[in-house]
Amino acid sequence: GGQDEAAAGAEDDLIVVGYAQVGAESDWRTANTESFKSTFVEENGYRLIFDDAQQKQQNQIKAIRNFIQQDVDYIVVAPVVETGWETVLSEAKAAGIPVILSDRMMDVSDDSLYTAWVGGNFLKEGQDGVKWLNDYVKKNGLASQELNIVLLQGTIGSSAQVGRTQGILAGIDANPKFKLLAKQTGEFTQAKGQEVMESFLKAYPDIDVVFAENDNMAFGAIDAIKAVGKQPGKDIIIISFDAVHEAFNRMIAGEINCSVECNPLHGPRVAEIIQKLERGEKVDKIQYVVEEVFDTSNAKEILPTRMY
Amino acid sequence: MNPELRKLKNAALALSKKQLFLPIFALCLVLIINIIETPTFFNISIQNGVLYGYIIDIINRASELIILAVGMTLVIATGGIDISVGAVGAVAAAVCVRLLGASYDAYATPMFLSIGLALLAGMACGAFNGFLVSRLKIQAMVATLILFTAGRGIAQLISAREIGGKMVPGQILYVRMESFKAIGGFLPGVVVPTPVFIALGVVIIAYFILTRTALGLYVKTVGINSRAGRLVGINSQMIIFMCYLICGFTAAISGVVTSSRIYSSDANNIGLYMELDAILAVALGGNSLSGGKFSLLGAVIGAVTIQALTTSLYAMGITADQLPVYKAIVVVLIVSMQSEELKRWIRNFRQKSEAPKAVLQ
Amino acid sequence: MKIGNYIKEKMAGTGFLLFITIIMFLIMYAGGVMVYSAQGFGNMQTFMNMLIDNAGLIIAAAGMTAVVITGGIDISVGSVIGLVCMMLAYMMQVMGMNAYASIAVVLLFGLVFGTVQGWLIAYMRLQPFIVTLAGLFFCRGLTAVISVDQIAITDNETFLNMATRNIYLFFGATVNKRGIKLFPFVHPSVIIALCALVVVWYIVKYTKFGRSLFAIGGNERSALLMGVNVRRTKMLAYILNGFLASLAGFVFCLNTTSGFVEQARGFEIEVIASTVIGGTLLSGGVGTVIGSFFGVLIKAVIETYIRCNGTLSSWWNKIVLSALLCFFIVLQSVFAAIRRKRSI
Amino acid sequence: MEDNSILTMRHIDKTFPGVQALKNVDFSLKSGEIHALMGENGAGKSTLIKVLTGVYEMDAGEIRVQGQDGPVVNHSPEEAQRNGISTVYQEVNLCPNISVAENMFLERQPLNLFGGIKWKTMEAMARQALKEVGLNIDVSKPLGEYSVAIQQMVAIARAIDINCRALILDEPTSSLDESEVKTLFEVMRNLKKQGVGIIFVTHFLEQVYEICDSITVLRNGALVGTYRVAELPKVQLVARMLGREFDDLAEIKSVKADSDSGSTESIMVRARDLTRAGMIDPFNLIIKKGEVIGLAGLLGSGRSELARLLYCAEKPDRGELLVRETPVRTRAPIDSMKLGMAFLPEDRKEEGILEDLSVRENLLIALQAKTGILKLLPEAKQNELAEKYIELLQIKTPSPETLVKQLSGGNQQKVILGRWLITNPEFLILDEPTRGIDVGTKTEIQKLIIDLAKQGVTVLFISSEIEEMLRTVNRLCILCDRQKVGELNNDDITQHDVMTAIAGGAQTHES
Ligand SMILES: Nc1ncnc2c1ncn2[C@@H]1O[C@H](COP(=O)(O)OP(=O)(O)OP(=O)(O)O)[C@@H](O)[C@H]1O
Ligand SMILES: Nc1ncnc2c1ncn2[C@@H]1O[C@H](COP(=O)(O)OP(=O)(O)OP(=O)(O)O)[C@@H](O)[C@H]1O
Ligand SMILES: [Mg+2]
Ligand SMILES: [Mg+2]
Repeated sequence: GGQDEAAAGAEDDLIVVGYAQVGAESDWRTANTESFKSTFVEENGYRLIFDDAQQKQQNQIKAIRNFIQQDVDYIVVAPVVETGWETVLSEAKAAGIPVILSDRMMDVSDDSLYTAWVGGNFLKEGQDGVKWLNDYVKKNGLASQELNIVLLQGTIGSSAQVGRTQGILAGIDANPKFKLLAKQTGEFTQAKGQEVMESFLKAYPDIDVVFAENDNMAFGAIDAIKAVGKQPGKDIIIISFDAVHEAFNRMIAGEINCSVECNPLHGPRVAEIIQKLERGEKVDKIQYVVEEVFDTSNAKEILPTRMY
Repeated sequence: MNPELRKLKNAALALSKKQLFLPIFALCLVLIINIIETPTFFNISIQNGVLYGYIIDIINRASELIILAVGMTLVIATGGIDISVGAVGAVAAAVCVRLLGASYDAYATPMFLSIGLALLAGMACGAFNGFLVSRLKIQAMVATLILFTAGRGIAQLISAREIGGKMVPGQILYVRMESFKAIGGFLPGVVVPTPVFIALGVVIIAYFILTRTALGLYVKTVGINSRAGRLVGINSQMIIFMCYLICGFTAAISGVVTSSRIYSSDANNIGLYMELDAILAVALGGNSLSGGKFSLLGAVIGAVTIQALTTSLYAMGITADQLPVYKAIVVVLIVSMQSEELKRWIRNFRQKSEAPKAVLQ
Repeated sequence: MKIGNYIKEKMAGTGFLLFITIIMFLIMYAGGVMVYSAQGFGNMQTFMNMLIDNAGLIIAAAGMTAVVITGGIDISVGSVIGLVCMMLAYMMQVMGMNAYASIAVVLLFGLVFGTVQGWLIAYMRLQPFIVTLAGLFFCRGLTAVISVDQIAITDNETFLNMATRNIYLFFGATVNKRGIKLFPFVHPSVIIALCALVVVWYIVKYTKFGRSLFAIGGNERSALLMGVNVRRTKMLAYILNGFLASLAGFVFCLNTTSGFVEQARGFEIEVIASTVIGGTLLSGGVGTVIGSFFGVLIKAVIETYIRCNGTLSSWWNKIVLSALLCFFIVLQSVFAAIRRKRSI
Repeated sequence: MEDNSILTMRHIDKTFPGVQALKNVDFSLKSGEIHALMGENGAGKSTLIKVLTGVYEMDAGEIRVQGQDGPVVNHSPEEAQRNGISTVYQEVNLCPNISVAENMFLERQPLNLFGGIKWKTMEAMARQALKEVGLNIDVSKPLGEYSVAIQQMVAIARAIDINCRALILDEPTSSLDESEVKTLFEVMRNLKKQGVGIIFVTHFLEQVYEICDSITVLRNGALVGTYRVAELPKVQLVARMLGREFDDLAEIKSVKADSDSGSTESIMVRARDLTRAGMIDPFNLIIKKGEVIGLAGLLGSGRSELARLLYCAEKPDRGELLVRETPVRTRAPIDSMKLGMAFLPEDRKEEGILEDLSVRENLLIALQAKTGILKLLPEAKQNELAEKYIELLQIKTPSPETLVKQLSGGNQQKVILGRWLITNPEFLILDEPTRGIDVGTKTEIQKLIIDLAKQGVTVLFISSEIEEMLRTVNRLCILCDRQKVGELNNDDITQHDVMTAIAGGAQTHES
């Protein structure tokens, strides 16, 4: 009704962006939220409507419907899961609101339902992890010997898990010297990671390498390893993902050998896209954020520059 | 007259002791299956100065659950339920870790002070629940639902870390001082994990209070018929309130232990879904969730059973996400084993039934 | 005058809680319209969204009400819904089954599952909470057994049509910034939900079975002595609920068109909460299906508040949400207390 | 199967853990007869009925029902109803949460074409059926909002309304008073005319002789015999029941004679304008130390409420209460207990017994509460006290550890009485203490009351049986329509005087 237009009129200059965030389940997520909140501020000509889905897809769907009613200019979604967006995205489309995805991909019947996607390349991250291991063994002349590897997977079905697992397994298969003993989910949490690692250590006395699909599980694994009197980082090589603040401390302490970055700072990137769209330019659908690999060698100097 | 009455009484007592028989039996069953599956299951060795093996794992990991079960048993005995224990644990953990601070060489706050305050926080939550249930007569499950949701929010709010000059909540805070890990790990020179001692302590104290004071009797009374209880001079509201208070306290203890295990406060995951296991433990202990009679030891055994189940299923290489299927089946088996109805059927099967039709129990 | 009497009648007995629930809803909704009109709270569609978003919840809550009235509880609904979504997704997407066939299968599953739980509770006299807790574990696990991947339903035209078809109302249209005229609409899921609601309401209020539920909840022993077939009735209650849970799952799937392990985790809590907000006593014997419906709507309103606010961070979201919930429940209990005084 | 007998039971055995409730009992009911089932508390009356109606399954024996050749076994009350047996069980067994009408027509609701319940019709039918038992109440209200007595009448109305060949009434009159009993008897006579057979359990001998044709006596679960009423004088009946010669009236008279001397002048309790809205209007009351005062009145006249206010089971709206002339601000029952009060509530099931606790715990809970949560009574003392009072009150229980819910109705009542005696109170409030108690014990209790009075204990005694009160009390306080309308000193006044007093009170109240 009239009020809407009035309200809209008052802030015509501001671009209204609705961001449906997953939750605050990890430091990575919090950093990601921060990046959006600090990017889409009035100074830069935006008004951000933030919605936290508490890790529940149905909440996110509700949020998007609400954004449509709030008549935002752009909807940005960091999907809880990749699937199940047909219904609500078609509603957004009917209302003519462009949808931009962040972090996770969406698996929908026609991909005109969303305009662009910004995020990390989990597959590549996985591959980078193994690549680092290959270099490492070459450097340390271990290339000749067999390496027994275990894999702590993330919450099954999350695209980080899917992508990284895929990348890692591919890498392991590629190298005949690498032998995967077992893989099990640690649900991205430290406690579970520790519990699973304990059972691994009991089942397989001679583990050489641990891949942990996020840092928190790696922390758990480290404790489990210490508990059996081995030295994480020396007796057992630990490779983790995300590269959160704490992970750097661990690399400096030499407990984690390598952590592959998963860059949460999507805000600026999304802003770019929106600006392009405002200018009516064409944007390409898939846009990866830059991600690096850190290890014990460079952890110390990088740490101060980290935002999360 | 007297001596034979005595006999009858002893017989009755023996029967009431039997109440624990089935839970224990169930536990043994779970363990026995293990030997068949994994022969090494009962091996206990000493590795770098501490006991090591599945059994130790079970007892160690069961500790938090046992501690929770103690509080939950009381709450359930009053005819209530507390689904907020997990979240309350997270709050306590957050308070504790935030106070301890994140440095390698010294705590921001002395360890015992911060733990004490954490426990206080837990009791505050318990008091809140107790107030809603006993004073405002709000249904337990809904009353505790409030902290079940809000709790984790509060915990996140508390666990804030300074990033780029401003405090950002919702972080995972880490404690670096080794001495804090002792609570969830090992005391120097002790081969048994500390949580086991803590759990033991909680159980013993609770047991002592329940048997040396009339609290146990009062709780039963309130759970059976609080109106009648009031007329014989029992302050039902007070008793109920106390039970929730205690429950909050135990929740806090388990929260602190967990946070010490991972020497961090992970607001989202500490004690996640623990409430369900705690309730389950109480039930596996042969307790009725509708209040009244209760058995503390039963609940403790129940708790151990659950952990034994989990650990052994892992040992059998069942993946975490499929584990619930087996858990469910075993649970159903155990509780049906304890069901009056089954006993009756068996009795009928053997000979004509003696007891009144269970329809009326 | 006549209305006055009518209200008095409603105020009497258990109708009272229902009455205040409805009043509260109206007040809260009006408040929302006033405060958040700029956020489009006043739009017809906002209300429609409450129905669309919560179609599954409405059905599940109706079923839960029936069970809770007997003094029981079913905390397996969340997992059942998760499992049903996974089954649908798997059957249609992976096995390429026909939509109607798959729906029939899951509804049948609901019946069977309800029967098993009902039998264990009514005939084995196991505690409802524990049996359904096992049910919760079982279904969640089974979901993972079927598949640990996220399966999106993207190929099955029939199903997607069901999911995305809009049924328009021809009034209350709004024009958005981009000048697109939007008529308020609902999806078929809402129609299904409302039909289910009415049916259950009728069953509970107007059938022998329905009334026996209340008798059992009031005093199982007396009900038995009065000639109620307690066991059968209880079992039927859980069968009904099992079926409705699976129906809710289907409706839920229409909204999310996918299946994955974490689907609808913790949903049971929402169901129970809305049921209780709707004035149903978990101690049994008291409750109305309509009440539960309004319970759902009240939850929806509270959530919409928070969405419209649009600044709350994860933690404040949790805290504010439960604070509002707390406020409401306390208010309700206060009213109830006042009334208790009055009646005596 | 005999000529016109509706149902016959032969060689019925029933054992519960610890007790054989029924030993080889025979029983038969003819059409158009009212058959009294008599016996002490715990004799097995209710059990026999429950076996007959399929609540319990019997261990041995057979039941035959007219029209069915071959023995029938009722597996549930539902089935019994289908076999034409309708029952009012001891204790009200209705659902408090659903409306009166629903309680009456549960499982028999009038249905429309779509299997939907016709509410209006049902409520009309309910109103009609209740008129028959002289009850005129709002049938759409939840049953729980009415007093025990009314609930009892509803239960009876329900049983009668189920048209049946055999009607079973297990102690229906225990919570009724004269007028209701009269109407009930009217109804029973009508049914009798229609050829219905009625089993009638009661502990009121007069009632038996007023309405019954034949009597079956049980003792300790065994059949003593079946007699025509005419052939069995009261005294012998009692003798048969107790298994010893016994003349209650004589004994009591003698006791009563010297009981007046018990009262002294010092005042125990003084109530000034005590009141609670909807329960009882403001009243003044003075109770002297060591006296026995009775409250007389019709149903819903406010006797229980008056008692409850004195004990502070409910908080008064206004007025003040003085105990030993010192005003008290009692807030909860425990405070009253501390002042030496004790209160035996009217509703045994809802406010009395703690079903799942043992007899011992039930006996000692009050004393425990009085001693405080921190001082748990030592095991030895508990057993000693428990056994003492089990003997004193002759409570029939296999052991002190038996769950109290497994005792017979009357024995449960004794347990609660014992619970309060153990606290040896100075002011004992008894609301219907003899409800469901057999003749023998009843007189025991009456004597007990008087003895207590002698020892200086003050007693407030409520009973729907004016006879009984006249035997025990020094002073009667008359209530009517929730008002105190007068007092009578108990010197050779008759039941009639009391009734007129009540009636008079009613008139003054009208004008
Ligand atoms: N459910 C039960 N479990 C165990 N024992 C029982 C049960 N019900 C009754 N009894 C025992 O059976 C005996 C007979 O009980 P019953 O209720 O038939 O007595 P009654 O004749 O009805 O006495 P009253 O006049 O007090 O009602 C009693 O000793 C009682 O303890
Ligand atoms: N729970 C209740 N709800 C509503 N009214 C009640 C309730 N309890 C008692 N009353 C009313 O209070 C009045 C006094 O009840 P009370 O029970 O004291 O009567 P009474 O003299 O004890 O009769 P009896 O005990 O034989 O039923 C009655 O009119 C009754 O209807
Ligand atoms: Mg009886
Ligand atoms: Mg009374």
